[in-house]
Amino acid sequence: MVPFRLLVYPGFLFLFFCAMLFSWLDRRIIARVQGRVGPPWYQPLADFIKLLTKEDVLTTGAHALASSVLPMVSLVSVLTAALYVPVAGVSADSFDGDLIVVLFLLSMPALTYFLAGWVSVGVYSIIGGHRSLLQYFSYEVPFLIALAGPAVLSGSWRIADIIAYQGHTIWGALTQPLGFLLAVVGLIGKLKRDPLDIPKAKSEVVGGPLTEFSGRKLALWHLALDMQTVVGIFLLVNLFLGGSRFLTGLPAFPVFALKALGVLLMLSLASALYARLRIDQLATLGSRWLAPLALLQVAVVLWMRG
Amino acid sequence: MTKTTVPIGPQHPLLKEPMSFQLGLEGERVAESAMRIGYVHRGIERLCQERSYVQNIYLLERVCGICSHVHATTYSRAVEALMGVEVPPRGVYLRALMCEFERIHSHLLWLGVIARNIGFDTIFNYAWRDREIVLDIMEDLSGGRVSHAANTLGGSRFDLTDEHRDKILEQLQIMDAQIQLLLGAVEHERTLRERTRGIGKLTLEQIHRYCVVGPVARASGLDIDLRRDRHEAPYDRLEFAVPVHTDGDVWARTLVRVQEAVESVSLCRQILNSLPEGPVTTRVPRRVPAGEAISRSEAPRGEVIYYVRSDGSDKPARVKVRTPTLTALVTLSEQLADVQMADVSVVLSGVDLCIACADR
Amino acid sequence: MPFRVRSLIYMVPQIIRSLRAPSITVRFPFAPAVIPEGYRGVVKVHAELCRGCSLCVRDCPAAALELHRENRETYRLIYHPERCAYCGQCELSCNFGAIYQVNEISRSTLHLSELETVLVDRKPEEEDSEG
Amino acid sequence: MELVKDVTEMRARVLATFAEAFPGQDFETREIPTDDVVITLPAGNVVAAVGALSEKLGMTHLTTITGDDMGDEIRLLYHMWHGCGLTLEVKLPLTDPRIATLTEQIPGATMYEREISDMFGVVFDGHPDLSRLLLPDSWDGPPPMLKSSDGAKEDQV
Repeated sequence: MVPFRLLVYPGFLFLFFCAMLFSWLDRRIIARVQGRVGPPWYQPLADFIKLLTKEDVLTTGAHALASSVLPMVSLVSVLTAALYVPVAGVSADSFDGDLIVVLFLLSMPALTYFLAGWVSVGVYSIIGGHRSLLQYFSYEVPFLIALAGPAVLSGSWRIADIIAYQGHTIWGALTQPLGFLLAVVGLIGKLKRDPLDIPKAKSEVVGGPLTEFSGRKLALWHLALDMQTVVGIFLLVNLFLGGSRFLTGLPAFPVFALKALGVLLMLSLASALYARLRIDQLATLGSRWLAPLALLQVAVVLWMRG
Repeated sequence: MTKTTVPIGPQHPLLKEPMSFQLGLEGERVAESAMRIGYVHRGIERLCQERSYVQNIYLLERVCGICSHVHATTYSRAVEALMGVEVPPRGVYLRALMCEFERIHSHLLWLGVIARNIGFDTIFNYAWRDREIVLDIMEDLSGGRVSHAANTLGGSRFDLTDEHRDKILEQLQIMDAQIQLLLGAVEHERTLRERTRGIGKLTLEQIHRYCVVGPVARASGLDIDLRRDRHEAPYDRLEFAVPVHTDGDVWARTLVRVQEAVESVSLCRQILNSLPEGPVTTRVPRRVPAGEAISRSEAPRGEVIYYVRSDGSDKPARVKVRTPTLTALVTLSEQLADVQMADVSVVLSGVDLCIACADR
Repeated sequence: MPFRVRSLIYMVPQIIRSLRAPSITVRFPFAPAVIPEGYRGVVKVHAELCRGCSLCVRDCPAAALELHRENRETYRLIYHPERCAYCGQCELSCNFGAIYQVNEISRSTLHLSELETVLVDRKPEEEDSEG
Repeated sequence: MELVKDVTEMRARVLATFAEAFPGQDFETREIPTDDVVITLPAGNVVAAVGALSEKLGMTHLTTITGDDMGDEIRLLYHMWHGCGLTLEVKLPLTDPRIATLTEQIPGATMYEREISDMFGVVFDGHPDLSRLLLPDSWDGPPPMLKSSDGAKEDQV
């Protein structure tokens, strides 16, 4: 049972499938909003396979070992985090305090992203790396505080317990609407999606830290980012939208899938709605609005618990 | 703090045409900048001396890919002045009609480019989608989407029937609604405003010093528009406003351009409704008498000037082209001083760089 | 800076509207490409009207037309689509209405030389039969 | 900004200004289409003339500078605009053409002067940076717009 959960559902294969599906849906939604058609369903998979077959170029002066290890570290930490995030109530493993481990593992990709810029020596990579670190400090604090809300309310740092708590009360998004919104904003920052794609803004720093990567390594980076999207969305669904519970009697998986697609829709619309922020604007936004509001939300939660 | 040198160009996702910037960065702040152009210098002025007057129309149309018609028109006007030929009124109106379509097309294209550069793909797609309407009209009129070849010495190459005119008026109706949408977004959308406000500021005094023309000058409060100031046909009989703002930043330039596009839609409508009857061309002599002429017009990016000297043969002795982009390039080093790396893209797209124009 | 909710959600009605509108992308290879009627495409000639006066050759800005003349009756007018700027000046220059443009685009080939088209191949006996 | 309405007025005003600035000098003038007055000046007078124009008439808009190789001399045309056109014409010798720079009065002239120095080999004395503008840095032929030059060599295209 355990190898099946690790490798197939809700493990690697399922995540891979979701990563491709979500990336396609995301592109499709944005395209429709902008009056375009968007790519066919096999596009993300085709992109992935194409990148795997491309030549792997290493720039002069780049650290060979580090640049091949970093994308793997990023991917592995996302996959490890995925073990503890239940999909429709099923997770590969669970223990008391797994939320903290998941949060820690989900911030690993940001650090590897920064290091990727650092080891590949290009000017754009280094600037992009600096930016990703600055961005990390802006979104991570409000994101963590916002995610602490449901945990404090249910009195447990175990994701399964938080889902169960919402099951016999109501959704976290209804008790903490502000916290949910902040968590979505934080997730956008974490995934470096429009409008917070500051570290990889094409018109400013070409490709950011990944400018000098190509071939298999780039494919792994993209896969890690797509999987991070999936895990992040699943996490929000579990913590704020009550996991797979909706009305009693409805099957778990479709409900969970619908909620996940709902969060994805929010992310896609946000990237279609806004222009990219500047790094100092994001820092101001983070410290002046996001972090205080997140603290306010936690204070309200504490008051609610009495 | 250590300084990093960041190359922007000759090839960079930000630039649609090759030019090169070396930015000296202190952290994210631009401390110094050096510019180099000339990567697409094609020697058009020299080539003009080796081609006949007729052939030059098509060559000069290729100075710029976006405002091609206005170049050909300005050149034709200079040559017609040398020949002493007067273009029939219908021809003048049709030339102006094409110029105004081109202005809408150019400004929408620019809005798309700057939206893309600040990561606002929705506006980019909307602007380019709406620009397609104008391109279709122009293709329908002249047979070409970008190189219209709509000019000939002595008048216009295309003519309009009444039903054709009604069809265009219908399309302009759609265009009007779409442009209002974009104008609303520029005026009210918050992230777009935050990214462009206070960036690339030029004062009126700097505009005067660097002889800047066009929308960049009008966004800094210099009320200059050759269409109005030269009292030339047909603009002296049409009603239009010249949008002027005083902020001098990229946001003001955005507003000026989109408002100008709105004015141009109204101008197109007026031209179509008051089109005089008669022929569109007049016969011109094959030889051009010796002499010199200067012709100016307001291109989408500002004043275009042609100096043509003839020595009596069938080829011009000298054709000088001054494109508006060249004036804006000088101001870039001042605009780039002390901005953030992230704003370089906004500054560069804010002046509406047409590098092929500047290089010729 | 004052906080206004409208400025943050300004684009929402617009994108909902465009979600409902049809997409404007043309699926090119699968949908027919519509070339408008007035499109200036490749150059053709009414061979019987051509007098071989070479006005079109002289005015062509891209040197896409060539006239090889052996004597008054024998000449060939050759067209190079790869050089053509599709400006239509030849049509304007022709005094006999012989040369014209159609709304077709030039086909693609593997070798440039295959594009070369003989527009007029006039020989004396043809002239006789017509006259 | 008060604009001059027509060419005759422009000619009268400019000549009055010049009579004040350069007493006792005669200037050859001609009108060319469309709306332009050409006034021929000695090469040494351009800077002073532009200074007088901006001081007395408020004309600061230099549209461009045209270089023109006439075969026996190089002509520089300073095109200005203030409601209607004004062109200051200067003649320079073909060998060692030199003229004082305008960049102090009008910083916008920088690009135009660099272009002329590229294309015609004219040296602008006092220009802050007369480096290559349009030509490649490796260009070693004669200035390409001169009649004596036969354009770029094959490997420089």
